[in-house]
Amino acid sequence: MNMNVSRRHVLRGLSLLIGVAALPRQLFARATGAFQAKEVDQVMQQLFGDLPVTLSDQVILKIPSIAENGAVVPVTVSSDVAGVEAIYIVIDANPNPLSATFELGATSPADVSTRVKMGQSSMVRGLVKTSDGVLMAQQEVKVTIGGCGG
Amino acid sequence: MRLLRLYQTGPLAARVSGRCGMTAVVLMLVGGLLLSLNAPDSQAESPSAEAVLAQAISVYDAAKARGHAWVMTRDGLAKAQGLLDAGDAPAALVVAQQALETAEASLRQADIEAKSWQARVPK
Amino acid sequence: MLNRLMIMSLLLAAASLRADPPSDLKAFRAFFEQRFANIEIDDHRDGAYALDAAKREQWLSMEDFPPYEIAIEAGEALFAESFADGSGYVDCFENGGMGVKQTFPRFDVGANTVQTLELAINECRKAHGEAPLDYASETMGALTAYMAYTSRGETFAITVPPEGLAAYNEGKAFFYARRGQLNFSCAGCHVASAGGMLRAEILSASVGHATHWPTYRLKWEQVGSLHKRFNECNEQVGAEGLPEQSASYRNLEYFLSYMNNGMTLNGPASRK
Amino acid sequence: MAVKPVKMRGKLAEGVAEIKALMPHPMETGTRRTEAGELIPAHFIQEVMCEHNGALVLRAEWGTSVSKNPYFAFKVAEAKAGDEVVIRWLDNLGETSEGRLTLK
Repeated sequence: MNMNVSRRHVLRGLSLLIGVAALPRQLFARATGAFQAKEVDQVMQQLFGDLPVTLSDQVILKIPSIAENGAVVPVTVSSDVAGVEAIYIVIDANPNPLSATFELGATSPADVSTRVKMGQSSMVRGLVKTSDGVLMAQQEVKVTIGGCGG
Repeated sequence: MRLLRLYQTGPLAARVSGRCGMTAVVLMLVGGLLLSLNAPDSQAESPSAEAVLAQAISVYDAAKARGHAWVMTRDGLAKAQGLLDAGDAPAALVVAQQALETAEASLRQADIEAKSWQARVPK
Repeated sequence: MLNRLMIMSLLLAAASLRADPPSDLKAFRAFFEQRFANIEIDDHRDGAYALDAAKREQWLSMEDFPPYEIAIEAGEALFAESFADGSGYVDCFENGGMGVKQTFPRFDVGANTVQTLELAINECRKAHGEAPLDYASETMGALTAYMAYTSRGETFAITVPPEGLAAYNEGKAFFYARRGQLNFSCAGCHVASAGGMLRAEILSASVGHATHWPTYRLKWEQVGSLHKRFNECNEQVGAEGLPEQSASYRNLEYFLSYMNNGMTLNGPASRK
Repeated sequence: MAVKPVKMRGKLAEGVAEIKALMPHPMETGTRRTEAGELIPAHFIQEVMCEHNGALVLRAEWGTSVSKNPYFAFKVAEAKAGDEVVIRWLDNLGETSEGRLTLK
């Protein structure tokens, strides 16, 4: 794994050259380890240390309650709260719960969408990190096998 | 004397209900009843695996020609052939016998459906 | 009393005699209009997504930037490639192959068989000295996705000439006959139980089943043909699936497409 | 496998650009097997860099659970017609590709 970690530093070095003032420096190259974690609490520990994580309705997690297909589950995480630095998507029951991290520039609106894979029914979490803590929304998503054993 | 054998619907129904809803299981039981008890009561010692397999293949082909081949028969024939190739004739006979029975059931399905499909067309 | 019985039997006999394609279509559409009184027939071209709001919303978020878009682009490039002899697909189809998918499948009187778009593509290639494509290949999927895209908004215009009646009726018999170890028929789930549930699945109506092919199924993670779907569904009810473009499946597509006559094409589409 | 460009679409409204992207990529987790049973090696996009007129405005890191042909949508503030938005991805095998969009 270290081969591509060093490449990441090279790329980051490059991006530093092309004026990356928009992104706070200390957010870089921190999440790699969390992607290997197998348990949700390990992920949380790696990402946030002992920062408190509080459930909040200021974080909007848009994801279907029954997934049409576990291979392609549309998910959106957004928040209007001020000072959002990063957004995270965590899928508890996946082999590696941390699915994606999004580090935002100072002016970037906190609203990201993608499509994720879910091996089985699971709790899905959308987390938003601000300068004064971590807010979270969560929802149980069911993944069903096709009708006729499909 | 060949044992009278009622087609075991037990394992079949269990596998099916795992795959489909209750309606499927009920239908299956109805399907199971289609398999009339036709154990040929020939007095000769039990036929060889090769003979039963050959018969099963011919019935399977007849049903396939009418578009009514079953996955279970196809897989049973392959399994029986594999067991034969591996020299396990007794096991091959059991599997070939099952494949013959499902092949015969699929042929009966073809006969029944040839007459009954018209009734389902919306008028 | 006697003559009323006589009249009844005559009427019944007449009704069953008049089972020709147009009257089949009328009865087929009437069934679904009655079964889904608040849904326009044409809306069924979105399948189960016309029957359930939550599923539809999730589907629409997929259609936002649909996964089949990559296939359409690839298909456009493939369609433009010329054959070794300098000609191309444009020379095989009327209107250069643009906006023609709604006229397929057709009955090829000369070859006395049902000609689907996939068959016509391979016939075109063979006529120009090119090797035919594997029907299940991504190349065939991309080509038909592009041609379907150019037919979006057109309405199905399937015709059954007298010579094609036998093929139409074989497709019809296949559609209504029970098959496989589960003893299910296409009609059992998609006509009689249309709108009902099978485990976690909503059974979509057959009216609208032919309008949106080829289709990117999330399960396949690629664009696939209607025949691939026929094969998969047959296998799931324990019936041995047939190869793509086999005669039975072409006849079934012929009947099913005729039952979707007048509906708007909306292929390629994405499904679960 | 030829690396394909990122397909992008943008909608500009009151200074905020809604960017949508589709990145053709197999996104193999490394746990899938071929029909013959061989393990398909991991091949997935690890990093996505989004720039607005040259300035990095969003940097994403992805694990193996992002779907095949990833879809990614985000917003860019203080945007106006003529601005350029670039999306560049890097995968675990060192392949990279990008997409450029001029806002209208």
